[in-house]
Amino acid sequence: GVLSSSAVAQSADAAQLTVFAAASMGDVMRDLAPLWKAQGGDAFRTSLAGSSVLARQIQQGAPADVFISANAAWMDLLERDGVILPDTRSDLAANTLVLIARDPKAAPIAPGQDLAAQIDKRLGNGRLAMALVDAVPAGIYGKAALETLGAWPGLAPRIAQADNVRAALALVASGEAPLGIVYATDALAEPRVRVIASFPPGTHPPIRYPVAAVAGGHDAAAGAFLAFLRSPGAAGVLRAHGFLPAPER
Amino acid sequence: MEDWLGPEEWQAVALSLRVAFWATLLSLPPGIAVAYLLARGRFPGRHLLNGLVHLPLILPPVVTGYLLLLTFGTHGPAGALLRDWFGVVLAFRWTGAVLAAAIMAFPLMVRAIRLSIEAVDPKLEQAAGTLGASRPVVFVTVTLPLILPGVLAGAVLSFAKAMGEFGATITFVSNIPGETRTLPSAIYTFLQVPGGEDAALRLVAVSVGIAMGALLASELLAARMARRAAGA
Amino acid sequence: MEDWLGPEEWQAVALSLRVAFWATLLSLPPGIAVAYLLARGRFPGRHLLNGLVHLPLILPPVVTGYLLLLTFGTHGPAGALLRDWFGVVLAFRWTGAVLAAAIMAFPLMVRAIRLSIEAVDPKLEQAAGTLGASRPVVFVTVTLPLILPGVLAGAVLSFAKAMGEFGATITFVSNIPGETRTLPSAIYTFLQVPGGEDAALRLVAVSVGIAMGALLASELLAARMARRAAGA
Amino acid sequence: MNDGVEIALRHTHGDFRLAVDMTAPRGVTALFGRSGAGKTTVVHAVAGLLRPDAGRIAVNGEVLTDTARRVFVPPHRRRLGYVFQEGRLFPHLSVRGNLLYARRVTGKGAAGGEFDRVVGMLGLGGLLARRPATLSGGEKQRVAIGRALLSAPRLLLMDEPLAALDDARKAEILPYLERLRDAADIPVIYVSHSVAEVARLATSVAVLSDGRLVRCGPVADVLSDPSAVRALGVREAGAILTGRVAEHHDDGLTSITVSAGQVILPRVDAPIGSAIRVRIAAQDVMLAREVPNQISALNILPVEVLALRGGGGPGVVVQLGSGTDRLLARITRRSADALALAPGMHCHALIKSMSVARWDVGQQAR
Amino acid sequence: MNDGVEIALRHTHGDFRLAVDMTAPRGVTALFGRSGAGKTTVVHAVAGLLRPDAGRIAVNGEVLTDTARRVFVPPHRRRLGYVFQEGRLFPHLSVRGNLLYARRVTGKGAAGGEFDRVVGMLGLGGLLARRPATLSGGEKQRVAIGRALLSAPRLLLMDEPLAALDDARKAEILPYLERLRDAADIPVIYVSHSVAEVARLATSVAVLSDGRLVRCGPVADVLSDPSAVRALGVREAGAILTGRVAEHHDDGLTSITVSAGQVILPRVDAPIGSAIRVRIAAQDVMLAREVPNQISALNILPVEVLALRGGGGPGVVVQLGSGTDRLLARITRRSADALALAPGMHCHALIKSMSVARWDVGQQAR
Ligand SMILES: Nc1ncnc2c1ncn2[C@@H]1O[C@H](COP(=O)(O)OP(=O)(O)OP(=O)(O)O)[C@@H](O)[C@H]1O
Ligand SMILES: Nc1ncnc2c1ncn2[C@@H]1O[C@H](COP(=O)(O)OP(=O)(O)OP(=O)(O)O)[C@@H](O)[C@H]1O
Ligand code: MOO
Ligand SMILES: [Mg+2]
Ligand SMILES: [Mg+2]
Repeated sequence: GVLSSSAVAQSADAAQLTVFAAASMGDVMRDLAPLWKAQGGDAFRTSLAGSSVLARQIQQGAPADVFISANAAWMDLLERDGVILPDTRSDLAANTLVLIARDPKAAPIAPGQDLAAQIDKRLGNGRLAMALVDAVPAGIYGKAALETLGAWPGLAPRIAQADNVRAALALVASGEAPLGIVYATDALAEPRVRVIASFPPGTHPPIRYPVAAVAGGHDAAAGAFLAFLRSPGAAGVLRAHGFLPAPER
Repeated sequence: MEDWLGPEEWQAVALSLRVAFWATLLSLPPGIAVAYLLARGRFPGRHLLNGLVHLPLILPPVVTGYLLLLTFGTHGPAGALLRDWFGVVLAFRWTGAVLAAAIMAFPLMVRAIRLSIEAVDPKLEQAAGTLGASRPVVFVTVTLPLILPGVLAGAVLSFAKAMGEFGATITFVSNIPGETRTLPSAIYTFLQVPGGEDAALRLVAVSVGIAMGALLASELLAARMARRAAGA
Repeated sequence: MEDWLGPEEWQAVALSLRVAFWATLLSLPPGIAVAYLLARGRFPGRHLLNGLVHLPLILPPVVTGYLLLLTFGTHGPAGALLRDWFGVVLAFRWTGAVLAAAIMAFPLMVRAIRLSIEAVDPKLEQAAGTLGASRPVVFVTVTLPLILPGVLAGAVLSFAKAMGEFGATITFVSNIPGETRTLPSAIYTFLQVPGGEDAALRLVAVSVGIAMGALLASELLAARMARRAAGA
Repeated sequence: MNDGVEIALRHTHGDFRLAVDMTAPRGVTALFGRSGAGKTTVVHAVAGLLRPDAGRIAVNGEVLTDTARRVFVPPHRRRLGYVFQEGRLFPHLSVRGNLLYARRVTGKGAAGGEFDRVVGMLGLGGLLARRPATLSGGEKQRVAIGRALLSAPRLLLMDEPLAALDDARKAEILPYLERLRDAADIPVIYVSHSVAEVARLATSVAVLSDGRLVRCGPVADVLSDPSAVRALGVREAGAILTGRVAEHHDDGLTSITVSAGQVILPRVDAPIGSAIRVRIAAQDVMLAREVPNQISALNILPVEVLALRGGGGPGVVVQLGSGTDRLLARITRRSADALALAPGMHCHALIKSMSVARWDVGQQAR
Repeated sequence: MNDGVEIALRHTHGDFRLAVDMTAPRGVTALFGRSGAGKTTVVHAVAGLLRPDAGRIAVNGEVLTDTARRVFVPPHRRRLGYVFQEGRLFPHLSVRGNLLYARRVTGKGAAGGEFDRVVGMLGLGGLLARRPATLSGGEKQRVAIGRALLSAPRLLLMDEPLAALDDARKAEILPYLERLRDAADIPVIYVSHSVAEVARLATSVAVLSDGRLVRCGPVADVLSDPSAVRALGVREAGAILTGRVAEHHDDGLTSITVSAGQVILPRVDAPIGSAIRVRIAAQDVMLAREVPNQISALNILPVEVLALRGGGGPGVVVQLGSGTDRLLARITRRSADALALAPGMHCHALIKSMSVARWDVGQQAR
């Protein structure tokens, strides 16, 4: 049974659309599927992994038609290498960076308060959970924000870097770290943590999810899918998961 | 049960079983051969071969996956060769997941079998020689039956590792449902999105259940072999 | 050389060595004990113990890391106990990396040692018994010396795995330069950013070099033990 | 009886059934029997390497195994020396390490002088640094003997210890075992296929056949019983004379006073007056009605025919009374007829002194 | 010479040096020597399990090893049957699987009838389904013998094959080996500690001591040579009489015509007229100047004293001419003096018929 049941998946259906999407887009992609189908689209399949992994695979000839990245740098690289179709590139959504605490009764930090000082104070001896500050986008944005706030030199040695945002979230949720810096979308779904501050947009480069069609893929289908992603229905799904509409470039 | 896991999840279970099965089966013959060479061979490149076999253990899985992607990917030299000559495509196919799992599990399998070969008394092999058996025949009729417990141990380690392998697989063949989304990839997918822990936990349970079943079966089989050898 | 790798990278190398060393060393005694129990024990929970030992192999490393976090973290039951009773803190410390590496490598070590124990002729242990040696003494004076090759094999597998372990480590103790940033974590970091391949490759080379050295040393040591046993 | 080893066993191995009740008294008990008779199984049970289905084993009154009372002393607390049928040397230890193993693990064991003595007797001096893998078959067996002897046991189990050794080496080892038996006064259970080998040592003999005990008793009784001839094998039948050393002659011979007179043997290394035992194989005894002259046999004893027992073959076994001792003679039926042998008849037994093998002479066990 | 096994070896194992040049002709060559003398090393070299430092080994003219010409035929192409000193049964195969191994791997090997015959002789019928782990020591040895016999070898190497067996079993196996030797006409190299065991079989004897060959030659010559007594051990000295079966008597005895007259033995299972060999141990021969009357010894042969050889001890070995044969007698110096034995003297040898052990009687090798 095991062997025959999966004969379905024998090989990539020539006409089937394949979307390579950053892992954090997993939920969104799942909720988009019925919507796309309702519009008359054929079933598509999504490969979810870290943006860097997907980007490298696309570089190496992966059968992707559409790439949704959580990281502009990788999309830039693909664009430079000519692996994606630059004309089809746009930003799908935006996100914000928030400070979360484990303590459910933790007082929110009012927009006027000195964020850096508050973090320093509330952290105490604990660690600040972030994604890898040199490698993973959430960490890179977070580091930029802390630098802007002038808190970086003091906090750098007290940061626990996880390999992705979800792991950073888990560090706070499990009580391992009292505070963490994650995306608003992640904080939204974790009941054990509380958002106590948002980083002002100006403290870090804008958080964008670029999307583009991959060269050599099913151009027509990819184009239709990209259009669908910009449709109000898709925007609604994104919003429901906490993403913000991307400002026009 | 059908309700407990969604169809995509069942697909991942089936795929993982398939991948682990083939990875184990296909790596057995080379695993035995390499183990024999390392245990008994006295050729110059021995230490190099030994190092090579251990590489997947030493490297972070992502690196192994990346190297596989560069070698066996669509543009990789070995990948192109396999495709043009044998019509075998590994990149982004479940066959590639088999390769990744097999490579990651290979050092474990080889070590287990090698230890068993080293424990075989060469005097028995000598005795078989005096009875007219050439070296290959000695291997098949004496050495192999005697190392069966080690081969079984190697196979089970390999299977378990193949069921759990994630880093190299997702890096090499990505995470495509029905094609390369194995159980660990599915678990990862759930863990990456808010609120996916429950679903992940269910898959972990399935994965553990399967592997434990295989483990138990192997233990019982080994016990039976031991009993038979003791003459009961 | 100093120029070839930056100070942070040297730090990662030193840390990885330290972690792999301690992970291997500390898991040897429990590894031998568990292997002995599994090979020779006939107690009811045997299959359960066996399954437990194999869990880190079966589970995706991230899951293992997550479970470690829940158990040995500051708020985990075992973590609190260790801190309050022994003053040992694992969370975010290199000691935690040692634990993660040890746990991930444990099934490999146990299997290797167990296979060796199963190859020891119980008749020799019986003979030692008739000469007045109690079971623990028999173990230390007969079984242990006879399984040294297997223990060595287990240690080397364990060391190699500890050098390569990434998923469980970063999930459990995250990536703190100088404290928990092991070689694989550093490599992973480089691989995440476009153009980081060269730096990653340098670290991979260091990692492979170290592990190959350990491997070669273990092979030579094993060959010497074999020669001594053969009486040369 | 509290002395010696009491053995009562019931055990089943597949088709093989063992049912033995016997006592091995102080001294050496020889365990005989054909291949597969159950000898090793009995010894294993005594050593505690086998838990019998049912049974009781006690050494000098101390219960080691009693299935009814659920007593089972583990092997390492039984304090016994076991020479295994198949060597079982520790491959990772040198010959020295093997020999000193018991001392190392128990802190007890033989003292240094004893070590040198055993090493010398067994000819292991040049091998001490070697590993078992490099030893010849006989060398391995000698190390195994030494290892058991040096464990200062209170019970010695020897399973065909000398099978792989040449006669000259046997002749060196047997007197040592004899001294050990007399000095240390420990029970020894000695499995062998050769009566000649153990007749000198043994105080008792037990004969196993198909897992059952067919004969058991003092060595002189069993060996001089013509009905035991079949159980022991024709070549092995013989009897034991007990006597005392009377005189050592200049030409290398020794006179022994036995109950019926004197016998002369090649030099016996025992002081004058010491009690010794001489085994005389049934096949080495000739009978004559008159004392022959001018013959090379030095030993001629007056005997009385007690019984004749024939088998299917051409031979008969004649049981003879010689003073208070018994002798066996195995001759052809034709000769018996020619001599008209009959119970009650008096005649002469001719024993070639040289046919009394050196190691058939032993100091009598107390 | 192209027949038989030519062996020339130089080899060093640590301190041990082997230097042997000998030929084992067709028939059985007995290899004697004390423990550690190098017997197994020689046999290993013949089997191809040892590559000697230097040497040449040829069987019936076919070179198997020649270090000078870099010839080394691997063991599996040497077509030999090897009974190892330590069994080496395949633990994963049943007794039947072990016995049939050679047939399975070579497609050749003994036919079905032979299988039944070997199984019957070795008493393995009830054990065929068992694994070696459950066999007794002697049972293992019997399986090892059967395995080698059933491999249809052109050369048989037997390293103390009967050491673990009782006399009754030996008496069953030896006639089989004898038939094999005569029917298959293959060279056999037979390592043993017991001259009695192989005197019946052996055509030649080679005696090793410390890695060197000290005696080598036809069995009758070596065994009747008083100077070999020391090399073989005192108890083992003896000579071989050759003769023909003359008559089978009703009382179970058989008359044998030898060059000096007749001897009477327990029934010999050979047709009248067949040539046989009788081993007479030196210790079983008495000398008398007159023919005694009324004595149970049936065999009295006229002999001439050829030589007397004394050692340090109280015994002397007397070499006797008996027709065209030679006999050895081992008696005390005291008796020799009493009888005033001297070369050239004529006297009578008394041989107890029963002391000629059954298995010392063998059909003469061609
Ligand atoms: N690897 C080795 N190193 C040193 N000495 C060795 C080695 N192998 C064998 N020997 C020695 O070579 C000698 C001959 O050994 P071999 O096995 O031929 O003796 P053997 O005549 O068969 O004796 P036995 O009757 O005891 O079996 C022995 O003294 C043995 O100790
Ligand atoms: N596990 C088993 N299953 C079946 N039979 C067994 C088992 N173990 C032993 N036996 C049988 O028990 C019998 C007694 O064995 P044991 O080893 O005591 O014989 P032994 O008298 O020592 O013989 P030997 O002189 O040949 O060593 C043998 O016939 C053997 O085949
Ligand atoms: O080698 Mo891993 O870290 O178990 O995928
Ligand atoms: Mg036995
Ligand atoms: Mg030998």
